Amino acid sequence: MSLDAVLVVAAALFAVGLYGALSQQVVVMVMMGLELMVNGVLLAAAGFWWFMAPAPSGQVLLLVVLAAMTVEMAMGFAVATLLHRRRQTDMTDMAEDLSR
Amino acid sequence: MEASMRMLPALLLPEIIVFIGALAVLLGGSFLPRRRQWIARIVAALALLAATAAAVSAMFEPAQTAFSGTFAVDTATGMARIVTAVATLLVLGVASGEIAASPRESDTYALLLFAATGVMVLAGASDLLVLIAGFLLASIPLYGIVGLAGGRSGAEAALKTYLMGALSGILLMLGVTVLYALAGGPGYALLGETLPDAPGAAVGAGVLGVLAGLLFKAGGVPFHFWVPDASQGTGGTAATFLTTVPKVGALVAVYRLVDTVSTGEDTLLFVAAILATASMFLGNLAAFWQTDPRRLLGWSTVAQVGFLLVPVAAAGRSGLALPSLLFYLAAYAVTNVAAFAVTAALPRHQELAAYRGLVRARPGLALALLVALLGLVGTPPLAVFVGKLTTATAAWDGGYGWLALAVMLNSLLSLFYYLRWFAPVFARPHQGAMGFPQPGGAASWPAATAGVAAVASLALGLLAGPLWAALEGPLAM
Amino acid sequence: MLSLIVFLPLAVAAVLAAAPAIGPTVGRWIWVAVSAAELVLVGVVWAGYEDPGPSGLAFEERVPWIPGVNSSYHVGVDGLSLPLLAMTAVVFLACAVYALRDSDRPRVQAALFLFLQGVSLGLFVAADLILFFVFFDLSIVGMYFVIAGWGHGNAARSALKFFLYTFLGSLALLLGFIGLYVAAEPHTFDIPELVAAAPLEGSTFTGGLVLAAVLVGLAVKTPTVPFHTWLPPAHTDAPALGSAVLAGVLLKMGTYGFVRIAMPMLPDAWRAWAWVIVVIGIISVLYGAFVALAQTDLKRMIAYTSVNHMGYIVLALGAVGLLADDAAQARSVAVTGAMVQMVSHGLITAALFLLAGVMQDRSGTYDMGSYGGLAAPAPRYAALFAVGAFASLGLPGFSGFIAEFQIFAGSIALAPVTAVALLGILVTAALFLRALQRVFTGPVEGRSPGFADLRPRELWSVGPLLGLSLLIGVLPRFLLEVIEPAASALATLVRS
Amino acid sequence: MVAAIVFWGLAVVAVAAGVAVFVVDSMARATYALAVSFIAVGALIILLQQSYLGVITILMMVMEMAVMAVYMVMFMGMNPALMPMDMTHGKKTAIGASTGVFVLLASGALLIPWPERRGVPPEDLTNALGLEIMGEKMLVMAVVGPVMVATIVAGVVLAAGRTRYDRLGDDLRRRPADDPQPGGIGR
Amino acid sequence: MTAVQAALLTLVLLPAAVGVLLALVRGAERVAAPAAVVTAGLTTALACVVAPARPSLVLPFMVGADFSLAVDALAALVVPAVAAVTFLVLVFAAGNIRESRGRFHGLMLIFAAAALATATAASIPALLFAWELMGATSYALIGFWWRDTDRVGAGLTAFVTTRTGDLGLYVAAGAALAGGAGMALADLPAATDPWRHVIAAGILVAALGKAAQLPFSFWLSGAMKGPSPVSALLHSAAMVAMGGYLLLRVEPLLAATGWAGPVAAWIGVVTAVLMGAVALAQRELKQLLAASTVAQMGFVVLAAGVGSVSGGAAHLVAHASTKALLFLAAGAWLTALGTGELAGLRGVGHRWRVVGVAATVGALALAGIAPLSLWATKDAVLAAALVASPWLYAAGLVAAALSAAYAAKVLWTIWRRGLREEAEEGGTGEVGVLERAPLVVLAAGAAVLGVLALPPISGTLAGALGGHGEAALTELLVSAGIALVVLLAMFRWRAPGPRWARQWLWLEHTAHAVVVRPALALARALARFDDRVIDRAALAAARAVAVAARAAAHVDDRVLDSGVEATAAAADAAGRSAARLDDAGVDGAVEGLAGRVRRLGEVARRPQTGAVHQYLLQAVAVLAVGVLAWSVYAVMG
Repeated sequence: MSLDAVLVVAAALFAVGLYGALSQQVVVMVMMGLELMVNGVLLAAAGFWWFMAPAPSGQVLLLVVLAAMTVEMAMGFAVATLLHRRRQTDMTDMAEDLSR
Repeated sequence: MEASMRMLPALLLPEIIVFIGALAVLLGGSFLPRRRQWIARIVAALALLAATAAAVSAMFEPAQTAFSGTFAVDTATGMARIVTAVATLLVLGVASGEIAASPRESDTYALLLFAATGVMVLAGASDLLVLIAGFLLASIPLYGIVGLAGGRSGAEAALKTYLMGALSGILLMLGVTVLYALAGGPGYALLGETLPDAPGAAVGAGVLGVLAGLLFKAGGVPFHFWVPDASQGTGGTAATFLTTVPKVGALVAVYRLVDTVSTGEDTLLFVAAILATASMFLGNLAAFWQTDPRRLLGWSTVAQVGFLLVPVAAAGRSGLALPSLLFYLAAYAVTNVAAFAVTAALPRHQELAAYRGLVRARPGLALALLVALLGLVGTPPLAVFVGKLTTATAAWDGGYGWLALAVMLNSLLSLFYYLRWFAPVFARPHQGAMGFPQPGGAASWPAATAGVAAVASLALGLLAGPLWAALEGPLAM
Repeated sequence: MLSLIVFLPLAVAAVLAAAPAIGPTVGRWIWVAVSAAELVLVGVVWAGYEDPGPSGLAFEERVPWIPGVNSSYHVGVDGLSLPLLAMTAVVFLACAVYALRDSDRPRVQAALFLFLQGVSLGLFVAADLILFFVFFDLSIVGMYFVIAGWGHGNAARSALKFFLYTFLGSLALLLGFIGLYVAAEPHTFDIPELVAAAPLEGSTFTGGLVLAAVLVGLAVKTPTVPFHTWLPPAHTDAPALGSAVLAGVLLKMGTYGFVRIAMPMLPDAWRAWAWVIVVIGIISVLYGAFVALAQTDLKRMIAYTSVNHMGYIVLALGAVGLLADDAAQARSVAVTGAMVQMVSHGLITAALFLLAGVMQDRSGTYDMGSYGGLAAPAPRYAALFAVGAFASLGLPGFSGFIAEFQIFAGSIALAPVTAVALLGILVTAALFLRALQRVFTGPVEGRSPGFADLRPRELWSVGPLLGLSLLIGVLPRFLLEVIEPAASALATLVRS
Repeated sequence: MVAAIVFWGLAVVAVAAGVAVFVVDSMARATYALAVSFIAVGALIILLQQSYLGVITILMMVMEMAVMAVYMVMFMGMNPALMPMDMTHGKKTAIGASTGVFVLLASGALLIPWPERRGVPPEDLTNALGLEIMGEKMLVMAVVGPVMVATIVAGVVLAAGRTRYDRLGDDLRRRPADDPQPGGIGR
Repeated sequence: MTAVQAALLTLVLLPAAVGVLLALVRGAERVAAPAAVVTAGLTTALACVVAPARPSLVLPFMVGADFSLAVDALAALVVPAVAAVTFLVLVFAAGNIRESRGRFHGLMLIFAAAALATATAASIPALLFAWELMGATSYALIGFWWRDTDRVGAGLTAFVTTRTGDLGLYVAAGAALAGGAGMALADLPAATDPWRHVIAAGILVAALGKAAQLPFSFWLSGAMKGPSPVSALLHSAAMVAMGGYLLLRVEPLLAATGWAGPVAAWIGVVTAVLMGAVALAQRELKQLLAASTVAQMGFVVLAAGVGSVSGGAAHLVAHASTKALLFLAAGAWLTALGTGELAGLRGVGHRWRVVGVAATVGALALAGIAPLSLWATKDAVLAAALVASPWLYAAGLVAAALSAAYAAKVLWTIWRRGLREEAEEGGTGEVGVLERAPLVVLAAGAAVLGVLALPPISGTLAGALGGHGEAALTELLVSAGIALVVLLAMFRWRAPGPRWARQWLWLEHTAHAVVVRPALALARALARFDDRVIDRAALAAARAVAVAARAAAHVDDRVLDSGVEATAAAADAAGRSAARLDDAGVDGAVEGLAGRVRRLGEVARRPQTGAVHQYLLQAVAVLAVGVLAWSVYAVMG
């Protein structure tokens, strides 16, 4: 276990999440992708904290990231609901009226 | 050191006032009958006025930091607070016509105030963690504001805003994580000390990640995509707000970050210059053939972010950089509000061509629009002119002469599409064209707001001198 | 005093624009009254003017504006600006008189023209680059509305082209100003201070770039070839008053910028690029003249002669920067000639455009082929037009001769090759005479029958302009005495 | 050695579960896969000596996934267990982009000469965290509070189609409230 | 200002002022003729006053370029002549001109004033001022009957052609300024080299243009379309004569350069010969006289070239009288008979005896018959020419013979029997007393003014002006003999009419072919160029930018495109819509620079596909590229 290893795993999680965010049509699935990206960030933050700067503020960072993830997801559900209510869809591809 | 360790919560008085105002509007609003929600509006306005007063009085204090150096209270923060509060106040003016007595009126005001609080926090943050928190506080209510209005397209706008925001928030956190690791802590003072010795590539990744989040808030390239869509899709109030207020905090934050990180190394300045150029060109060119006035304005704000990023490229190199940024922010805010307010006053006119002959039916509104658009072009002596002049000067002074050239070139490009809008306004109306609503009624609030903002835009330009004197102060670290 | 001159029309314009209650007749007369008052005020300034010495300013006023960038509301006059100030006042008064019968939104028109008058006068008294730019840009905006609002033909398009093109120029100019500001130590936008500081002295490259930016900006406004293409459509589609002001006053802003900004502040670069400027001047002269010769539309023709006439100015000012030993007098003569040409062209071209407006007024076309023998139904019109044409082609007895004689005497003394441009005055003569022949002589045909002769208001607007040109042509001393000291100071500055 | 084995094991689980999110053919399974991935990461965080945060992560994510599952059943109007799905777009580009980003990040992680560790971890991590929150980083948490409030407000107003005026009338005096599904305390 | 200086100023200003008044004030028709005559009379008197007093006057004008007027010996001789001829011509015109009298007399007075100013000008600005004014007035006078387009066209030709020469004066002014000797005409020889040569060349060209010497001669042919009094004044004392006069005035300068004198001399003598032939070929009286004027002026130019100022001045004055006489006579017949064709003038001498006799005196003088004036004056010039070069002298003799020949042609016509009884349509059939009286005076002048070139006056004149005192007796006899022989020979064997010279050597055709038509073609080409090229050059630049942008976008697509198809479709649609816009020219207002940038606008909008996942993709891609670039930069340094 080393910093490099942790970071590579984090990068993999991040990349997988990015794939999901880019490829999924259903809003909730996109959100899952984003969550995976946050997952990667979390892991990276934890790795950085332990291997490079084990100060208390690093733990606060983790906490903030967790909180951010939570609130963003909450908003995601709300937006998905809104979309569903107003447009009867849960897919991003069904919301492409505004362009150019 | 001792001073910076203290909490000094009183220094955050404006933020606290706005937040408490938001809570008051939220809770009080739930007891108000639908048609008497104007009371909530008044409460919100009072909170903003009080915050403005507090911010102004704080401007007379020397620059200092609060909460152990995590929040800077200096000229930049002060000016950002004032602009945020005043611009939000003007947005309330627009809202008074558009969403008065709608079921979500008071909720919207509460969200506006929450977001304004977040913008202020963003502007003053001198700690990466506070920056994240401020980003969230500024973003999350914004999704609500965008989604509340606009029906079908409003939902789409909210979705796009949300997804862009979530992604950029993640990138922001990634960047913060990297920078934290490199510096060993999230405080700006620490960043400034340690980053110059850190591996350049890692610093780059971190800084660009943080910039990604801030650019989303500012609506700059490459995180601008949501801006035109949201401006067009949502309601007038929300469009006015989202193109005006978040930029204030975001750009001050960008400046703070760049100023902190770029000591002794100018890659970041160059990046800022590139981003500025990209925003200017993309925003202006894309605005060329828009037919929806609000979408056009949305693109124009993308371009304006480019102009606003110009002084960032001169951070630390020119004494003009910070004052010109702050001045431009103030000028931009009032001018942009004026333009959006005109569209809010004519909600049914969603084509540029529909504005034909406006000057005969509504000369006042036409004049306000003219001032706003000429202002955005940068015609003297309107305020944005002074902003453009000083930012371009700062860029040149800071060693980026070509950026000044880009500013001029883009002003020319922008003239073209603004002309596409206001040329019909002054032309003879076609037979059988859609008429214009008579003055009065609900739409008189946005019209009046447009007038006030236009006058403010002119006054800011003419009275640039005294204001400028107030802007020349160092950043607190 | 100068502030009063600048802000009186602006204030009245604001009142006129804001008060729909003011009737059309009252509006028109207010316009005339204010323009007359302006002329009187300028007359008072002229009477009280004493030469302030090299790079000094008379009637100086200064109030800080944006102290952060050392920009202030700074105004003053000297021998370079006073004649233009007076010319502007005269041209605008003539326009006001000419418009006494116009019925198309007279109140707004009056407001717009008073606004334009204010900014034009303001530009000529500005002693701060930013203030200069403010007025420069506002003149474009004002003129845009004049063309778009009162023009005919394809006015919207011409106005758009005008706006975009000249705005491009103004931005280039602003870029140059910023360059000057950045280069000056301490940083400032104040014109006298910049002249004293002579920034970019010795730095050929940056100096050249800044000069290029300033030159492009001014060249568009002047306009010189190849930046002139906005001019013909703008003139063709503009109303008579708009053309008169555009050609009479607004074009001078470009050449005035040369003598006020480019030459004194960047003498090094000016010298280095003098040949280019001379060549551009020569090309403008010849090109403008030849293209004018081929026109069939009277107004377009006059527009192109503006390119030609303004080319003389560029030519003379360029020649001043050329290397020639011990030719101080020739330099001074060339600058003086250029200044006189600005005044002269303002008066004469304004008169010609007003006269062309009569044509549009009566029969709706400027096409020269549509007329013939016009001197028969409209002898006064013919006479006045002939006088204007001869004045414009530089006949002695009119101001144009005083200008062109000095321009050529000075330029040829400095650079004999400029004699090539003499061809311009020949072609100009030919084209004006051809136009006279086509329109006014021969059998009465086309739209000429029934063409009403000049009305008093037209006579009294055009007549004084040509009269002044005649006065300057015969008794030039009163004008030259104001210009010469400043011109020789400038000439010394450029090549000390 | 044991730590390394555990680490790699968890890492493989985390990433594999992450991949599974987008491979499985129903949303419900995707949700479970995501939960697994998070639990693995939480465990990794514990492995990195931050037990408190690791536990929090696991708890929160499990909760969140539960919410997500419920949510899908309630709002998406589809049977999550049975619905086979391939609702993707631009798959190839997405794979390219994410691969590129992975290469970029991983090579950064491997190639960048990360600085030496600065300082040592405090004795009692959780205590230090608490002190930090109540001390130097108080403002962060002070702002996160309003963020929560704002989230609740914004989330509710977006998600709820009906407003208090729909329930209680324009003057808020209608009693009982007009709810599609009456209920609540005291009703 | 002394009284004489005032008189000098009045001499110039009086006719000018009265002229302007007459021309501009409506209702001056009735008083115009008397007022003009009185003014001219006063002017003549003033001329006689200032001639002996020799005043000079310097008015400040421009820096280094004063407006100076002076009466020196040369001017003292010429100014009264100009004034007197003007007076006489105006008297004639009072009887001859019957329409638009205000305009006519006004312009004539201005013309005369300009000529007087030219004659008295002592500095280049003053000279140029008067010089150009003279040209412009000549335009107005030649085109006096403006309803006939060709007359106006002739005026145009005259003005433009002479102005071509005038450009020389502008050059001379510049050179004088550079030459350091100031702009006073008398100081010009002191200018430094090479400026002195430039000045001389400039003045030479200007003078040749006005004097209608080769190759400018053709304008004078068209100038005949003006009223006869105009021709009389223009040819005799005013414009054309002033060309020769200027060369006499700057003779020291010509001499100082070394080359200008011979050039002038040769141009003069060649003109005299060729234009003599042209005159001989003409079939219309006024055309003949016009060519003769050019030829005679050739002698004056020759005089200036060989330094015989006194001879040239004498010839100028004598010629003024002679030619005014002949033109007035021609004008009288033209008015009376409505034709100027020689064929139509057969025997007019019999019908109007006074006119006929006076014209005969003039024609004989023109022929160089002793002892009439031109015989002596011409020989004074030729004597100097002989000193310079025998070839010049020989050519001069040929020219003299030719003048005798065409004079004979005139005489033969007017005294030949067989006048048609009826005047042609348009003729008045009568010659009034006002028209006859001046002829008598002028005839006297033509007869006796030769004394100026004969001892003892010639000596005095040569002393004052410079030049050779007198011609040798043999030379006088030779030329008198030649004139007589030619005259008689012509009577005996009808005058030949060389066909090649009838069209004025095709000078005007040549000028049209070589100068005018190419100039107009150039003008049209440039105008087309202006409309089609310059106006769009800026657009081309913009288009280049657009192409670059499209190329960039193309690369962009490759790198980050999620849907190549979508982009291609978008590009296609954009291109089609742009093309549609182009074709239909819908958005007309939007052409110009901006019109081409629209493509850029389309390109800029392409990324905004509306699909949010593509937004995310692009944002991430740009960021990734940014990070990569930064890293590379950081590693590379």
